[in-house]
Amino acid sequence: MNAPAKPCLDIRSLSAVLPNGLRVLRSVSLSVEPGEVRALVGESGAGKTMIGKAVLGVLPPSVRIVEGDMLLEGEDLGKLQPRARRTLIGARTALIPQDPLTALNPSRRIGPQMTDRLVRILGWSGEKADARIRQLLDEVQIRDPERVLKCYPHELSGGMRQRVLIAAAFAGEPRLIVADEPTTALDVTVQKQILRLIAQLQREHGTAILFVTHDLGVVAKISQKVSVLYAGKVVEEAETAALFASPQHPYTRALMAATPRYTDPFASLKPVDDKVLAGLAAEIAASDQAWRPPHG
Amino acid sequence: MLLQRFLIRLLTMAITLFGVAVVVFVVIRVAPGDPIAMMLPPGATDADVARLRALYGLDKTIVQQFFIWLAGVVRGDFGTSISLRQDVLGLVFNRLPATLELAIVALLMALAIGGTTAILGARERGTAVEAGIDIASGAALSIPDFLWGLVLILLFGVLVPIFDISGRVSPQLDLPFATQFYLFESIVRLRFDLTRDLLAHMLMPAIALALPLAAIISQLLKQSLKEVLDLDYVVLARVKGFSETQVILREALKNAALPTLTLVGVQFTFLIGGTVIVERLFSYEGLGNMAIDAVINRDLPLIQGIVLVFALLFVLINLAVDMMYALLNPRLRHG
Amino acid sequence: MTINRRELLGYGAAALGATALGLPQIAKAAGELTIAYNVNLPSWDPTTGPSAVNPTIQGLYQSVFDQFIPQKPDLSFAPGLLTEWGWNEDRSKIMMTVREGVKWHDGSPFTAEDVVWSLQRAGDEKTGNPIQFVWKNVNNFKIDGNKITGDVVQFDPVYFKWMSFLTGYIMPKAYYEKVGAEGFEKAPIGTGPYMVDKFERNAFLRLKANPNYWGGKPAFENVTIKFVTDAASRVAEIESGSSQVTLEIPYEEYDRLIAKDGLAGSCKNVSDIGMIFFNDIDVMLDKNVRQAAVMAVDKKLLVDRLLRGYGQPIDTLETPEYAAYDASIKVEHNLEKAKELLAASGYSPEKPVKFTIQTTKGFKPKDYEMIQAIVGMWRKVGIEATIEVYEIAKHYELRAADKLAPTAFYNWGNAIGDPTTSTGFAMYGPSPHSVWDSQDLIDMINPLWGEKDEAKRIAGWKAVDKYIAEQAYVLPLIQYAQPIVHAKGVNVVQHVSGALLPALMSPA
Amino acid sequence: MAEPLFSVRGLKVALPDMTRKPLIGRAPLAEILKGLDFDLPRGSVTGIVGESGSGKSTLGRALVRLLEPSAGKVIFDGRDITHLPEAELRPLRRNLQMIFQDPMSSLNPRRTIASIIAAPLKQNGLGDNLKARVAEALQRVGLPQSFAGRYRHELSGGQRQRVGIARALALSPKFVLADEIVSGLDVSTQAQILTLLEKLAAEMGLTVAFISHDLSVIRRLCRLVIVMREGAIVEASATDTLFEHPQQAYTRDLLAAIPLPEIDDAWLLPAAKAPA
Repeated sequence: MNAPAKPCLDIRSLSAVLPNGLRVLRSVSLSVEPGEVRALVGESGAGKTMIGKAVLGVLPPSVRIVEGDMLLEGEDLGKLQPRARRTLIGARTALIPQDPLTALNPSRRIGPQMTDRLVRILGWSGEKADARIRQLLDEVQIRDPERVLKCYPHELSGGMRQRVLIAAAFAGEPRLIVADEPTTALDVTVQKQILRLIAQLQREHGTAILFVTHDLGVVAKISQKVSVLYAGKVVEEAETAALFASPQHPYTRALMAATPRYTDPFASLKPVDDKVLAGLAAEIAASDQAWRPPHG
Repeated sequence: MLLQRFLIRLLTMAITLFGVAVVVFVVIRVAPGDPIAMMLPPGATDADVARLRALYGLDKTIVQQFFIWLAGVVRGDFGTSISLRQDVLGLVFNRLPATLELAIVALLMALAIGGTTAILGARERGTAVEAGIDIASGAALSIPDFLWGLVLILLFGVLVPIFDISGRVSPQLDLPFATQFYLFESIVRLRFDLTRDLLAHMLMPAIALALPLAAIISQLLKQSLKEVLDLDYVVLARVKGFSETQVILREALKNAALPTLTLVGVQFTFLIGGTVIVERLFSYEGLGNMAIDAVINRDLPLIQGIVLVFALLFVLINLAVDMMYALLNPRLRHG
Repeated sequence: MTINRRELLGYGAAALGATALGLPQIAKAAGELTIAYNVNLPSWDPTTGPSAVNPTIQGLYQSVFDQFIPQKPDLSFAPGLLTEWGWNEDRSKIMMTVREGVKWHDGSPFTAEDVVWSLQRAGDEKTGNPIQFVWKNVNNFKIDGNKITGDVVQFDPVYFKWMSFLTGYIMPKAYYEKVGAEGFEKAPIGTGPYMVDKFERNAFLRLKANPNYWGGKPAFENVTIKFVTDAASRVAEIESGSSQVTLEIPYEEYDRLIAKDGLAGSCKNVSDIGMIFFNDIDVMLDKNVRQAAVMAVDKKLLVDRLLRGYGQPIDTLETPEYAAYDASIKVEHNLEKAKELLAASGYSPEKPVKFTIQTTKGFKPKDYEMIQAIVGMWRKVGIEATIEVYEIAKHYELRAADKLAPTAFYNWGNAIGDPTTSTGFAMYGPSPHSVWDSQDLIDMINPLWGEKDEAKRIAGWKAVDKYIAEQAYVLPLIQYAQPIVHAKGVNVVQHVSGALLPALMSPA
Repeated sequence: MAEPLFSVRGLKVALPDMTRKPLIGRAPLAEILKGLDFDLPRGSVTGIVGESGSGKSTLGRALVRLLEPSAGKVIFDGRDITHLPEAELRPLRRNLQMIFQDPMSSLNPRRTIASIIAAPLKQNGLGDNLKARVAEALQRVGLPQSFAGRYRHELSGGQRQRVGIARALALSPKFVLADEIVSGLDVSTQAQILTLLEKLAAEMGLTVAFISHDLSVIRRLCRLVIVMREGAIVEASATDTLFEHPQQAYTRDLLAAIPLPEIDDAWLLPAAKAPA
C-alpha cells in the first residue's frame, strides 16, 4: 500500500459531548480505504452508531462534536457550508439502516423512495434512475421488480425491505456506505442472505463500507479491518484476521469469550471479568484526564 | 365488500340522524319557551292562545307531533317556519351554501396557517422561532372565536378599515349568481371584482373561526412532525442529501398528518358550530345566523330543520375524514 | 432562524394580497343612506306570525306599507290612506273615507277594496293573525265609492287606535291574490314611502324611494338596511363609516360615538318601559311588603348610574306621551317609610322578608344590573330577594301560564299610547299577560273595555292607575330612551313609538 | 422416571387475523400452532427455537395459559389445564411463571424494585415476612440489597433482567417460561444472565422452557431442544444429538446460517456449503 491514495473516509481524533458535558466519543480516529469493509464493533453505549451518524451528518441535536476532522475522499466535511456538505454526503455516501421495518416511509411507494436520491440529488434522468434501480433490484435477487416498485413498504417482508434498502444504497454508486447494524433485526437465515448480498455488491461495486455491528460473528465474516470500541473509545484496531488470530486488548479477548458459539458451548458465553472492566474504566479515566476540550 | 361497507355506513348515518331528530324534537318542545307565548300580543285571550296552538299543530301530543313531522320529512317536507312563514327545507338550503363557503374558507385558512407554522416550527425546533409559534398558538387557542371576531372588527373594521364588518356581500352590487355559492360561482364566472368583495366580507369571520383551529393544527402537527422527524426513514432521507424542508414536506408531512387529520375532522365540526355565533357577530347571512333567530323565536320547525342539516353535515364530515384517512394511509387502503 | 428568499417572497405576496382585498369600499352615490339595523326581518307579511307582533321591525313594515292610520313622531294620529274615520252615535257602525289617487308600488290603483280586504283578512282566524281578536269586532263592510261602513260586532273603543298598531297594515288585495303568500314574501309591495328593491334574508334590505308616495317622495333615493344584530358590530359599522345610522347600542358607546367628529346622536324617550311585575302569591299578598318594595327603589339613581342618565323614572304604567298619563300619580322614594311598613308586618333588615325575583340578562340594556341594584336597595330596608335569571322565551311561557315568581322584571311597549294596551292588558286578571289578578282590579277595569264615552274612559283608566299605585300592584321603573347614532350628514327624526323610519331621515 | 411436568398433545392455537378483519363481525381465525406433541420433563431446561413467525412465542403463551388452545390437550403436573377457566387457573398461576423478553416494558416504572418483586408474593398469599423474601430473591439473582429501593430507570439492562428473574423465581414455581430473555442484551451481559439462569435452574430444580432464536445460546443452556417452523415442530431431541447430528435440512440450514466468531472466507460465498 504505497500508493498515496486518499482514504475514502478519514476520521481524525473525533470527540463529541452531550449537553451535560459527558464525552460520548473519545478522540476516535479511524480510516476506511476505498473498497474496504471496516467493522465498528462494540456493545451498546460504545458509540459505534454515533460515529456512523457523525459521518453522515445526522447526529441528534443533543450531541455536539467538539473536536476532530472528518474527511470524505479528502474533503473536510467540517469546513463545508451546511448545504454543500449535505449535497456531498448525499452524492458520495449511503446508509443501510438497522431496522428495515422503520427505514422506509410507510406512505410512499417503493419506487420513488429508491429513485429520489438519484434524480433529485445526483440529477439523473428519470429513465436512467429507473433502469439503474431495476438493475440493482436484480442484483439483490428481487425477481419481480415491477411489483415491488409499486408496493408500499408494509406489503413486503422484512428481508425484502432490507434488500430494497441495500439496492437503493448501492444504486447511486456511493464511495462509502455506512451499514448500521443492517442485519440485527433479521432472522439468522435471512441475515446470512443479506450479508452475502452486501459482500457481493461491495466487491462488485468496489464500495467502502463502515460496518457497524455488535456481533463479532458478523465482523469475522464481512470485514477486512475492525475497530473495537468501548465507551466511545477505540480500544483496539486491527486487520480482522489478525484480530481473531491474536486479540491484543483484554476487552477484545473478553468480548470474544462472551460471544456465543454453538460449536464450543463451554468455551464461549463467558461473562466479562471484573478486572477487565476495571482496567477499561481506568483507561477511560486516564484518557479523559489527558484530554483538554478545545476552546473550553 | 366495498358495497357492504358503504351500506352499513349509510345505515349508521341514517340511525344517527334519526336519533338527532328525536332528541332535538323532544328537547326543543320540553325546553322553556313556547312559540305561541312568544307571539301573543297584548290583549290576547286564552281562546286566542288555543286557536294559534291549533293553527301550528302544537295542540297535539309530542309523539303525535313527531310522527306528523316525520311523515312530512319522509316526503321531503320539513314543515313551514313559524316566523319566516316559508318552507323550512328551502330556507335551510338557501342559507347552507353561505355557511359552507365560510366554513370551508376558514378550514383552508386554518390548514394553511396551522400547516405553515407547524412546518416552520418543526424545522426550527428548539429555537426561538418555535417558542414564538408556541406562544402565538397558545394565544390563538385560549381566545374563543367570537372574541377574535371582536378583535378583528376593531382592528380591520374600525382602526384600519380594510375589511367589511357585516354581511356577505355589498348590498349595492348586482349579483349575476344562479346558486347561493357566491364565492365559488364568482370564481367560476371569472368575476373577480365580486370575488374580492365577497372575500373582503368573508375574511374576518373566516379568520376568527380559523385561528383557534389553526392553533390546534399547528401544535398537533408540529408535535407529530417532530416525532416523525426522528424516525429512521427520515434520517435516511437526510442522508440522501435532502434539505430539512424537503425532508419535512416529502417524508414527514404525510405520515405526521394522519393523527392531525382525525382531529381536524372533529374540530371542523366545532368550527361549523362556531359559525353560529361568528355569523351573528358579522351579520353573515348563513345558517347559523338564521339558527339564532329561530331559537329566539322558538321557531320549532326551523330549529329542527337547521339542526338536522348540521347533523347531516357532521356525519358527512366524519365520513370524509375516514375516507381521507384511508387515502393517506396505504395500510388501510389495502387492508 | 433562516428564512430563504422564496419564503420571504411568499410572505410579501400574502401581505400584498390582503391589502388589495381591502381596497376602499364601493363609493356611495349621493342620495344613498345605509342603516345598521338591530334585528333581522323574518317575514314580509306584517299581519301573521311572530313578526307581526315584534315591535322592533314595525319600522321596516311602515317604510313599505301604510298603516290604516299613521302616527306622527309624537304618537298623535294623522290622516293617511284613511282620511276620515269614526263611529256613529250609538257605536254600532264605523265609517271610513279612503284617500284617492294613491297607487301601489306596482302602479295599480289603491282602492277601498284593498282596505276592506285587509280588515277582513286581519280578522280571519285562518290567517294566523295573533291580533285577530281586535279585527273580528267589526264586519259586514260596505263600500260606496271611497266611503266604507262596517257593522260593530262588539264595541272596542281602541279599534281605530289599533289601526296604527300591530297588524294594522293595508295590503294589496289584487296583487296578493295573484302571487299568493310565497310570492308576496319574494316580492312584497305596499303603498309606503319606500319600495323593496332587493331583500336578502338575514343580510340586508335595499329600499328605493316611492316617487308617487302620497305623502311626498322621501329624501333619500336609496336606503340600504343592513341587519346587524350584534351591538358591537353596529358600533363598528357606524364608527368605520360603513353605515350612517344605527340604533340600540350601549349608552356608554352612544356617549363615546357622538363625541366623535362627524357623528351625532339622538336619544329620546320612547314608548317602552321597564317594570317589575308583582304576582298575587305568597308574601306579595301583603300590601306592606308591596308598598315597601316600591318605595325602597331609587329609580332616579338607576337611570343616572346604570343608564347614564338616559331614560325617565315612572310611577305608573303610563308615560307622559300616553293618553291616560296622570302627572299627579307619584310614589315617593322613602326608605324610612318602607322600613316602617315592613316592621308593621314583622320584617326588618335582621329578619327580612324573602322572595324570588326573576329577570332577563342582556335582553334590555342593563336589565340584570338594574335588578342587582334593586335587590341591594331592598336589602337595606328588610327585603331579601334571590335573583333568578331566565330567558325571555321562558318569561313569556311562565307569564302565559301565570307561574311567574312573586316578582319578575319585564318591559312593556305601547306604541299607540292607549291605556288599554298598557295598564289594561298588563293588569287585567283574565288577560294571559297579567300577573296581578286580584278581583278588585278586575271589577274596576271591567266597565272600561266597552266605555263609549272617550273622556270617561280615559278618566276611568287614570283612576285605575291611581288605585294600582296606591295598592302597589306593580312596580313601574323607567321609561327607556332609544339611542340613535348617525353621521352628521343625516338628519334623523326620532319616533316615540321606537320605529326607526328612513322616511323621516334627510340629508343635512 | 417421573411423569413429565408438561405433556402436550395435538396442541392447536388459532388467533384472529386482524389483517383480514372485515368491517363488521369477527376476524377470521388463523392457525398459528398446527398440532404439537411434546413433553417437558421435570427439572430440565428445554429450548424452543425458531425464526420469527414460527409460533414459538405463541406456544409459550399457550403453556402458561395466557392463550386458550383451540384443540389438543395441555397437561400440567398431571392436571388438564387446556380449557381451565381463569378462576380455576388462578391458584395454579404461581407455578406458571414467566420472564419477559423486554425487561423495560415488563417492569412498572413507578414502583420500587422491592415492591415489584413483592407484588406476586402478596397476590399468592406469601405476604408474611415479605422483606426477607424480597431480600432473598435479590440475593439469589446477585443484586445488592440496596437495589430494593430503586426504580426501573436506575437499572442497566442486565440488572433489569435480573429483577425479572427474581420476580418470577420468588414464588419458587414449578415452571418458568423464559421468552427471548437475552436477545436484547449485550453479549457480556447475556453471558451473565445465562450463567445465572443456568445456576438457578440447577439449584432450584426448575423446569424451564427457554424460547430463543439463537441456537448458540440454546446449546449452552438446554438439555432438550424443540425446533419450530411455521407452527409445527421440525425436530425435537436431546441438545447434543441435535447439534452433532441434525436430522432435518431446516435444522442444518439454521446452524449453517449462524455467523461464528471465526474467520471463514467460504461462509459468504454464494454457492459454498458450510464445511462439515
